[in-house]
Amino acid sequence: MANTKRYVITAITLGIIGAASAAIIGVTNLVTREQIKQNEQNKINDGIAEIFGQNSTILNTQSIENEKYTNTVYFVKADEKNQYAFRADGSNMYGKISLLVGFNELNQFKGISVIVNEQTYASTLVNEYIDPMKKADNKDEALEDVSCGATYGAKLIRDLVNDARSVVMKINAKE
Amino acid sequence: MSQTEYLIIAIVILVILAVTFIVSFVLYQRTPKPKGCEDLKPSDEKCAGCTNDACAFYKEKDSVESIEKKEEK
Amino acid sequence: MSTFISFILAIISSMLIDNVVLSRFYGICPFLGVSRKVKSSLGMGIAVVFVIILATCICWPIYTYVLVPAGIPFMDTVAYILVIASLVQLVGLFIKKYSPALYKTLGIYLPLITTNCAVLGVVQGNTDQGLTFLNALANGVGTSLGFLVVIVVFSCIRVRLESANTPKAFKGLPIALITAAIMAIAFMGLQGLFSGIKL
Amino acid sequence: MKREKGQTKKNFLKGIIQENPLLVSILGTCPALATTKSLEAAIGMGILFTIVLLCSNVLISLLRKLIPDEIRTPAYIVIIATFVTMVKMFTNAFLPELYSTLGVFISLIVVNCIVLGRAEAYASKNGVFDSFIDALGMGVGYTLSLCLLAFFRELLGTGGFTFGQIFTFIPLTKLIIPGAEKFAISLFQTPAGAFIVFGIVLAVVAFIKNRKAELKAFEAKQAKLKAAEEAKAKLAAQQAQGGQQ
Repeated sequence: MANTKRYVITAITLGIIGAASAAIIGVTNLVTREQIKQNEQNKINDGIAEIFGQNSTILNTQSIENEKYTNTVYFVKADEKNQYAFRADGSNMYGKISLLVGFNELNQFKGISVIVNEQTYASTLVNEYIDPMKKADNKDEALEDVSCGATYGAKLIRDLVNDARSVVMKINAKE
Repeated sequence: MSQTEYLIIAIVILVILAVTFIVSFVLYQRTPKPKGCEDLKPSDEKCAGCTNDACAFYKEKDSVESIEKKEEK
Repeated sequence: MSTFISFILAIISSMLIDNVVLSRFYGICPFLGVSRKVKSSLGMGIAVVFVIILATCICWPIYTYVLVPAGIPFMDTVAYILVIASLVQLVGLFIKKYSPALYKTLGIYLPLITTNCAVLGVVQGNTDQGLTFLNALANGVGTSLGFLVVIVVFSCIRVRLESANTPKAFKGLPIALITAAIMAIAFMGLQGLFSGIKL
Repeated sequence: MKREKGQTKKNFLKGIIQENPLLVSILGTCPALATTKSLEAAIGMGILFTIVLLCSNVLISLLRKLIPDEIRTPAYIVIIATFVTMVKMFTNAFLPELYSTLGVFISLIVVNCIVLGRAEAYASKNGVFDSFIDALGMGVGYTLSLCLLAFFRELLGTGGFTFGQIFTFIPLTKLIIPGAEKFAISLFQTPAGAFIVFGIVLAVVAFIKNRKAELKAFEAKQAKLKAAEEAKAKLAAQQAQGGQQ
């Protein structure tokens, strides 16, 4: 008799602990969910400001479905021309990276900025490939010399930029 | 499959995980040590460097040493 | 064919270049504590390899197919620690019941693996970095083999360290840490191996 | 239970000096080596660790009579994992830079040997207030030792300290010793440097411990010598009295 009583008490205490922990996590989730979304949005706004200059505003966004991921295109109004920025996600054996790739109204490659960089060698990827692209004044030529490098890092960036270019082409064609 | 159904499935899986952990934990404690290993005391050769006092064998080691001390007295 | 090459490269990269103990710092507690005798560290290494591979195979699907669609990706740590702990207990149960010989060598380390930072570190790292399943598996295999290699090599050095006449204050752990630093420098040399690979 | 006068003070100081979790009982070394690349990250890690330790110690000592003995460890693991998830979500929301610099090591607090060790060794046996003080002492002791490691690693590695990268509400300040940048040994920013600094710090702690032990042994010998002389002197005095009678 005492045995089953002990089991009942154990089960109840574990149930209480489980319910209490679920409640704590639920409440913290409700409190922090908006803030985390806000942080994400801030990162994207900073990225767009970096590519298109400070006075750029986001007109509207459109989400694109393709076989790999669903991602958003940002229609940006910067110095009176509506330009496009596409957020491309990708990962290789070192980890995930998501870039915001900007194109001006003539579909020329305008700029790039890193939103999420979870790569193990995060700093080497940025120093070797992304910074030279940002600094180079002729953007398209900078894009070429990065994408000809055949290392894993360059290959990943080239794929992302090409993804972005194809999506923006499609949208432009439609309009 | 809307998100709430996924949520219910996720909670059920988490509860199953917790229950398997507790059941296996209790079963592991209850199963007797294999025949040849009753005397597997945490000899110093294996446990010397480890300072993880949360480990189950650590407590046995203390009890083993306390028994030896009693025998010496 | 190229996925097979990148799989092998991913294993070697997380085994030697980005070694779990010497450059990512997961699993220092068992690395410093248990590596006195070569045989005991080999036992510990094999137990960790076994648990890491099983844990990666279970935790990655749980994250992508259960937690993310349900909208609660923040519950990943709780789920992983439950998976790892129950894995350790189940493996222990299995060993206790069916193979006393294995229990004699490995039995003492199994409860230790739950508090081993390497296992949870790898599993959590896989999903935080958003790796695909193949890369996550390669990361798991490479990391555990790297852990095994480093812990066995370190225990060989440490056996000889006991007899070396180190200054009194450095005896024991401090001198082991300095040798680990030298090993870390050696492993750092391999850093640039893959960034130049032409694929 | 009679509370001795200095018990809370001793209980608090125990965590910092006698039983410092990192330098004396050498627990929780994984985050210690990894997050001490910069002083700010070490402070951040210390604060997060102390919060988790405080919450879990208090809750565990509250429930210590309810949780049956046989399944203590699983219940503790679940409680600690809950608090770590909570802390992770708060840092992700309010301190995103700290979240990205520490990365995986916030979730590694769950498997930190100190948290489970303190829960099992202390919180499951003592009252709520004692566990709170013990957790506070352990947390502060761990944070101080992390800052000690980070102080040396960042000073030697970059020649100075930068604040404001992680806690962005502080304006970005760089306290660089003038001219020290040229002599900065960047090895200390790499993992190998972490091992070296930790080894040397442990050696210094061991040296202090040996020195204290020698002092005590020396004093004990002195005391024994003095006691022997007194005994001889008393013996001589008795013989002198015996002689006079």
